[in-house]
Amino acid sequence: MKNELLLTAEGVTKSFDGFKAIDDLNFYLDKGELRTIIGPNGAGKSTFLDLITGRTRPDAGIIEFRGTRLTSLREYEIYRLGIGRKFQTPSVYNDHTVYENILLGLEGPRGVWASLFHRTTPAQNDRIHDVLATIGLDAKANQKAGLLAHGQKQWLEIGMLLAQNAELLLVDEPAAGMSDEETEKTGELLLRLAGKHTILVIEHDMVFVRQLGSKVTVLHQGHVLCEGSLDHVQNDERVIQVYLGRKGKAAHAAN
Amino acid sequence: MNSRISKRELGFGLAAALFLLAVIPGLNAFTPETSPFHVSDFSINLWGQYLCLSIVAVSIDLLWGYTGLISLGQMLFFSLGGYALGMHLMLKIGKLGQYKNDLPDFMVFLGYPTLPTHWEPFANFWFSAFAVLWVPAVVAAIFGYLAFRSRIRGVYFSILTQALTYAACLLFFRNELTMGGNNGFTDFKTLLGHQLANPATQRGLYIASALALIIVYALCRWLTLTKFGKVQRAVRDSENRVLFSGYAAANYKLFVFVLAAIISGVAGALYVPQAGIINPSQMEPSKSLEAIVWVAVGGRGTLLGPILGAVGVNALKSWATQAIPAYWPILLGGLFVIVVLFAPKGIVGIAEQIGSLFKRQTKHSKEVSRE
Amino acid sequence: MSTRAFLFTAAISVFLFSTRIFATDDAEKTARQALATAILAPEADQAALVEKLAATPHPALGPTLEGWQREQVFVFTDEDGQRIPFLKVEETSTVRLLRVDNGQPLVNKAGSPISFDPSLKAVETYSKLRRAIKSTTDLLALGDESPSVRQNAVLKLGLKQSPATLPVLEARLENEPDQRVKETIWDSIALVNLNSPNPELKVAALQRLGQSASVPAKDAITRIASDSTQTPETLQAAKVALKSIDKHIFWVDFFGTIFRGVSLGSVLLVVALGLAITFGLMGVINMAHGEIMIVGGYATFVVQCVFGTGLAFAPFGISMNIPGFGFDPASAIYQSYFLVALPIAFLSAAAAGFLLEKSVIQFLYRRPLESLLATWGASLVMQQLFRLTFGPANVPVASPAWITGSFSVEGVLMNYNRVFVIVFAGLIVVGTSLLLSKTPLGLLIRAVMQDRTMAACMGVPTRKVNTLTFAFGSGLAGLAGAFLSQIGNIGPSTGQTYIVDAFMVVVLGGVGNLIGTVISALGIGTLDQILQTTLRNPVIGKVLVLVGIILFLQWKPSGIFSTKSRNLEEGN
Amino acid sequence: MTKKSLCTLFVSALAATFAPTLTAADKDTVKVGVLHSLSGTMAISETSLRDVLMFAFDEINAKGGVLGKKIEPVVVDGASNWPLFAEKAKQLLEVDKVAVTFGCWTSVSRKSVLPVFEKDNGLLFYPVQYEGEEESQNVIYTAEAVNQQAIPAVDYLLADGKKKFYLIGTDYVYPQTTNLVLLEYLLSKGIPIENIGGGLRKDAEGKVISAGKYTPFGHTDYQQIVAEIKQFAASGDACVINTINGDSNVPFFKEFAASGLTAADCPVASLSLSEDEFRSLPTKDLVGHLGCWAYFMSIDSKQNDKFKKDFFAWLETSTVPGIEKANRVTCSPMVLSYDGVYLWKAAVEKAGSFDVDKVRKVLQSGTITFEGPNGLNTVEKNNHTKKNVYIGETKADGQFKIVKEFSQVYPQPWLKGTFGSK
Repeated sequence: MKNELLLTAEGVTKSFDGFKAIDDLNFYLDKGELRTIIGPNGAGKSTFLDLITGRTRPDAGIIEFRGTRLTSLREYEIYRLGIGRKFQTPSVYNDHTVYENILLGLEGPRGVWASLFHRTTPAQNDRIHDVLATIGLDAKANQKAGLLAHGQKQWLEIGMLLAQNAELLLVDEPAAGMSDEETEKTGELLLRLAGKHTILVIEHDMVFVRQLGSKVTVLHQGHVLCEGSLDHVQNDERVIQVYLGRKGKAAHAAN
Repeated sequence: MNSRISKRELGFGLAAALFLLAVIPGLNAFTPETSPFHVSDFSINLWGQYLCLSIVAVSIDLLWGYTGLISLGQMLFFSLGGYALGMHLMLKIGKLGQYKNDLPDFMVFLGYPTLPTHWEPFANFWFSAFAVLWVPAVVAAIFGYLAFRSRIRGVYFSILTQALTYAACLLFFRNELTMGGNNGFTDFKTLLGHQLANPATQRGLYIASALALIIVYALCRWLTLTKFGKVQRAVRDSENRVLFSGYAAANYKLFVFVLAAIISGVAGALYVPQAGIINPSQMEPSKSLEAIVWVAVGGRGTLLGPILGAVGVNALKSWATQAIPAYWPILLGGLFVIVVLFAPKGIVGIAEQIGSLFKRQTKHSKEVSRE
Repeated sequence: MSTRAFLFTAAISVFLFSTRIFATDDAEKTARQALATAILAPEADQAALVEKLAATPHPALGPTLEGWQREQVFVFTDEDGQRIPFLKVEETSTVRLLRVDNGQPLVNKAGSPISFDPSLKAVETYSKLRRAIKSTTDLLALGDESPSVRQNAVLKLGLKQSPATLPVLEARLENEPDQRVKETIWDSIALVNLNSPNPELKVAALQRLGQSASVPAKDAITRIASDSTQTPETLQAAKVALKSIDKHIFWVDFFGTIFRGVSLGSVLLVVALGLAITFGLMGVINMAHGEIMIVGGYATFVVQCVFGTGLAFAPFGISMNIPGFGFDPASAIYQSYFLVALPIAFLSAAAAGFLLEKSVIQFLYRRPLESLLATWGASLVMQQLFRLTFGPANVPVASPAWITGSFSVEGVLMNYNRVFVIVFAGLIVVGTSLLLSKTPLGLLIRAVMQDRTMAACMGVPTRKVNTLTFAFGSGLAGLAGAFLSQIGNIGPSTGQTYIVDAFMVVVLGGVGNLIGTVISALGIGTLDQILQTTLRNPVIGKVLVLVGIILFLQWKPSGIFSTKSRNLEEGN
Repeated sequence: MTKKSLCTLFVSALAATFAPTLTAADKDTVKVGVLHSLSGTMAISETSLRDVLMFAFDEINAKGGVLGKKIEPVVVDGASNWPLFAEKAKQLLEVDKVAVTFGCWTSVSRKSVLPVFEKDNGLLFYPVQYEGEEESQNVIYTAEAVNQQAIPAVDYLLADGKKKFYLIGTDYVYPQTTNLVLLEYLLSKGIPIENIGGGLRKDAEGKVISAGKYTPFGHTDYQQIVAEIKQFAASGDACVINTINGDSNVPFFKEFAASGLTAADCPVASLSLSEDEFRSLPTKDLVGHLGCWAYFMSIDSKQNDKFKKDFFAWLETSTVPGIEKANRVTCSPMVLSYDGVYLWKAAVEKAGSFDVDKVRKVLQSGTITFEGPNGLNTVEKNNHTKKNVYIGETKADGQFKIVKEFSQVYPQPWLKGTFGSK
């Protein structure tokens, strides 16, 4: 396995009012990899994404993306490096149409002046429809996003990341609140994208994790507890201990 | 808001523009006073002022309705624009003032022997006209930069804009600022060589105000069509998503804030020669809040709403302060509470609802008849 | 001036050796009768007659002379048409009427005391007469029981800088038991000696005044320092003395400014505390906070009227009359009206807050910007309701005697009402934080404020808690209103004066944090006063404070004490 | 569809604005404008002037009116809003076409309506003490000019042996100008500049151009300023010339009294406080402090007694909406308003016409007089009135005890630069 490292986090620590949400975290992600992070509530999963995307700043440690330090950049600067994020609760523009949502996500200049004199080229238009087709929302292009079903909003948000052509996709609980069928479709979507993009998924749903079949990192108390294939981590003593009584049942049920 | 301009919209827009620009002033100039269609000089002047206030309302809506920023200090920029032109008007009074002195009267009675240096360039009309644009813009840019950079948003932004206008109001009330103190500027005589007392000048100012409103309306309408307009509304609805989509939301907000300030400044500059006075009470926080009422009542997030609101509420005010002065504040306050609680989209929203209800019904009846 | 001074000196130098000499009945009687004559005399002669009294000053005249100045001397015409001047003495629960000519209570023929007739008009005074009275009482004050009164009187004599007063001062010095008064006498002697032809005496006087850092002497010394005909030694000594006085003034100003800053800060704190609850804890931007405060102010006004003669008002043209208890304004029970007003102010403002919450705010908890706008509308309505109820004019609320006046520590003047507000603010802060941390209600409030949804899931009656919290914050605002009535008048738009400042305090202090509110209120108050002294202008200081706050928020966007939260998402 | 509603609104609102022009004036009445703030911050003071004007109109109408025509008052509300004053003035002159207007209180409201009156050649009677430095052909100033108020007050204090003057006021044009004139006057009377307290304003070259301490409207924190006055007055013979406006006087006097300063040590001469303001001031803190006006309620004269009696009787039965009936007093601005109505009536009757030019010509002839509650008023050539000036000391019951009368003081609106300083 001699892959290029895309994202590295070393010695990252972050605390809120004395509570260490992230504690000396070391994490490495290869280019093109699909990775899943699991962990109990409060393990620091979302905080970790916040740290990568510049929403909060670490107290100590280094996070690098393709060798660029992220820790002093602002959200939109980090985005422009090619890191896209999907939030836990779907975050789309409810008052815009589905088409416009994708248009806003589309890669290209992001400045004020550029946006004033922007004209959508036929190529861009095609690209938007491509993305809409990929996420299965082509038929709803002119509908307001606020009227979409929960699962469709999740896909739309993923679609916005696709339009951006982000190198690294950070996907926070994509299956939350979805029906089984929708969850499976989401999994398929992510698997299709894997390879073209590097994807980091945070997930609770073990069925879904299993569907993804990727390498799994277990976070606990802001620290990496163990890494490896799903089977490997599920048999790890420490993981069982952490999940015992909480997710233990779910984890075993998935077996 | 439609993303394309339909022929119908264009038609109505042109008709309204023609009405404001040609019909009303025409009725003023070319019909005899006894004619039932005559528009009096008094009305022209009053409507000119209403149109200026409408421009402020549009600028507030640009911030509130389209970007989600409530500025409680928009009248500050209006006043700054007014003061910038007012300085020119003061200097043009020349020896026609009470003191028959080249200095503005208030400087004479405050004991200033000579014109302060920063006043001198305002003798030039074009310098003043340009200052109408850049003074509000610079103040807005500095404040906006600081506020948006440190992510002051929501109610915090509102409260700080209120503090800003309050501070400016206190400053301008001071006579030592050499801006006329509490009295402000008044007793204007001429503008570009035209007598302000002349009805033709007032008519000209009315037309300028109407033209400014039409241009501002068109500009804002165009903005809503651009990608900028989309980002702007995206900032309103989900600022985080915008940030994580790579847009520097602060820059967008700053741009809108400065643009709104310039628009308000222009409105102020047009208002002052028509009202005949500018003084710091225009900067009092309550004045800006009143302007927000116009937008809320008319309907935010639409461009027509604020204009209807500004004209409607002010016409109501002219009537109510005459007919039921003791109940006017209750009426205004009550109206505001009710609109905020029950009609967040204002008059336009209600009209749309009624319209869509009507449409649905006709559609329904058509379907029924088809069966 | 000097002839008059001579006249005084003659009489007083004797008198001052001991007041006992005059304590005979005869002397008192003569003096009293002379005063009675003066009171009954035609206006034109009164001043001269009072000045004559100075020749036979008698301490027994003091209360009457002072009463005359305060318009407490009246003339009673008895059955025989004889006019008898008397002094009205208001004591805590009674009013005594004392005859001027003999000091005995005013009685009718049958010997029973006469009650005061309110239609009587006080014997009038005018400034020339008042000055004559004043100089007589000043002399009497030299022999007063209270050291501070003597001190004042001695100083005034010294400021005349007339050599004729020297014997009087020296005589007083010999009899003076109090060290501080003695010091002042030395100062006064030195003041007189500043005009001495003897340069050595002059230099010594300058040294003395420099040492004691006498502020009243500053003008006199400045005159010497700028007089080039003086000897170089004198000029030098004057310079040194001035420096020392200026230094003293600097420190007095410094500590005075701190005190005034803390007192202003306390006013801000009292005003902002209610807001800290409603805005800070609940996130409700209540633009009607000022008006709710004024509800407390009006409540205080009404209570005061009820303790007095009652109140007639006409809301919406309906005449209403609240009868009063008719307590005497000088009585202790009337003076305690403020203590009764405090809880009533709290409750009435809380009730107003309750109504506001139920009618407007409860629909807007998730729409903070809208709550800002709707409450502003409510504030307009409330202002006009005040106007229609209590009239457009501001209403005056008299301060009870126990919080008027002042005392001085090393030259730093402290007003009782300012001290009161500091103590008052302290008590409210402690009370509020105890309520929040120690009571079940406080627990519920904190729970709801931290996570409304979660608290609701846990069975907390969130709507009830919201209402109660808002009412509590409003009640605190009512207390602030009660206090503001002691500083100025209460009017429909008084609340507006404070609203921007109050928001600034809360925003700067950090939302949801009482300690932050305290620190930011005191900080803003002190900074404001410091800027006011250094810039000698009350407005620029205020503007700079506002600009300072905006800049400070650059550095700490969430205020001095930010409650750190994992979830930075607001709104959205 | 929304565009259509815009058009309808415009048209209907326009129609509303035409409406007044279509109603013809009644032939037997003469329209007279009343332009005061009946709402907003100034309503407290100005409503009383509206009341006294309505009283004067009723009084005149009961006796047959002016030139056989009944006065028909057109009352408009300036709402303490200065641009609105100009708008309302325009309405009075252009829509209602009134023969004369009585109104304005603050200088800024007067300045705001002045261009309107000059443009439309209207006539305004202005009744409130003001800073002078103005002489419009369209305004008759029944008010006290600076030499009819501040200067007599200072003369009185100088005669009283005062040597140090502290100047404090609200930051607007009246205090600023008055203090500027007083600075020149005091210097001309040999008061050294260091004995003038409150602060000096200097121009770029360091030359003193004005003096005084100024606080904004509605200021409530006078701690620092009173501490300064206390130090200023420590060496005796000091006084304060107070031009603070309105309710800010309450915190000022409360602080002043609390600091131990008394009228005997350091009297305060207040130029903006009349009996009307005393109704809401802690008068016990003001006892002995001075006032200076062209009229005091306590003036003992037949005219004044009748005026007070009739006015209070009129109040009892008045049907003016929202009028305050309890605890009313009379004061100088009210009486000067009242005088103005009668001066106008006298001028109209002499001119035999309501025409502004003719009435003005008569007024400026110097022959129009009125013996009012305050004594004799004469309109002089400079559009100001000659009248008596009184100095009074405040009493605990909110009345003034008159201590000095300056008889028939000629009005001099232009004072700045007229005193050669020594």
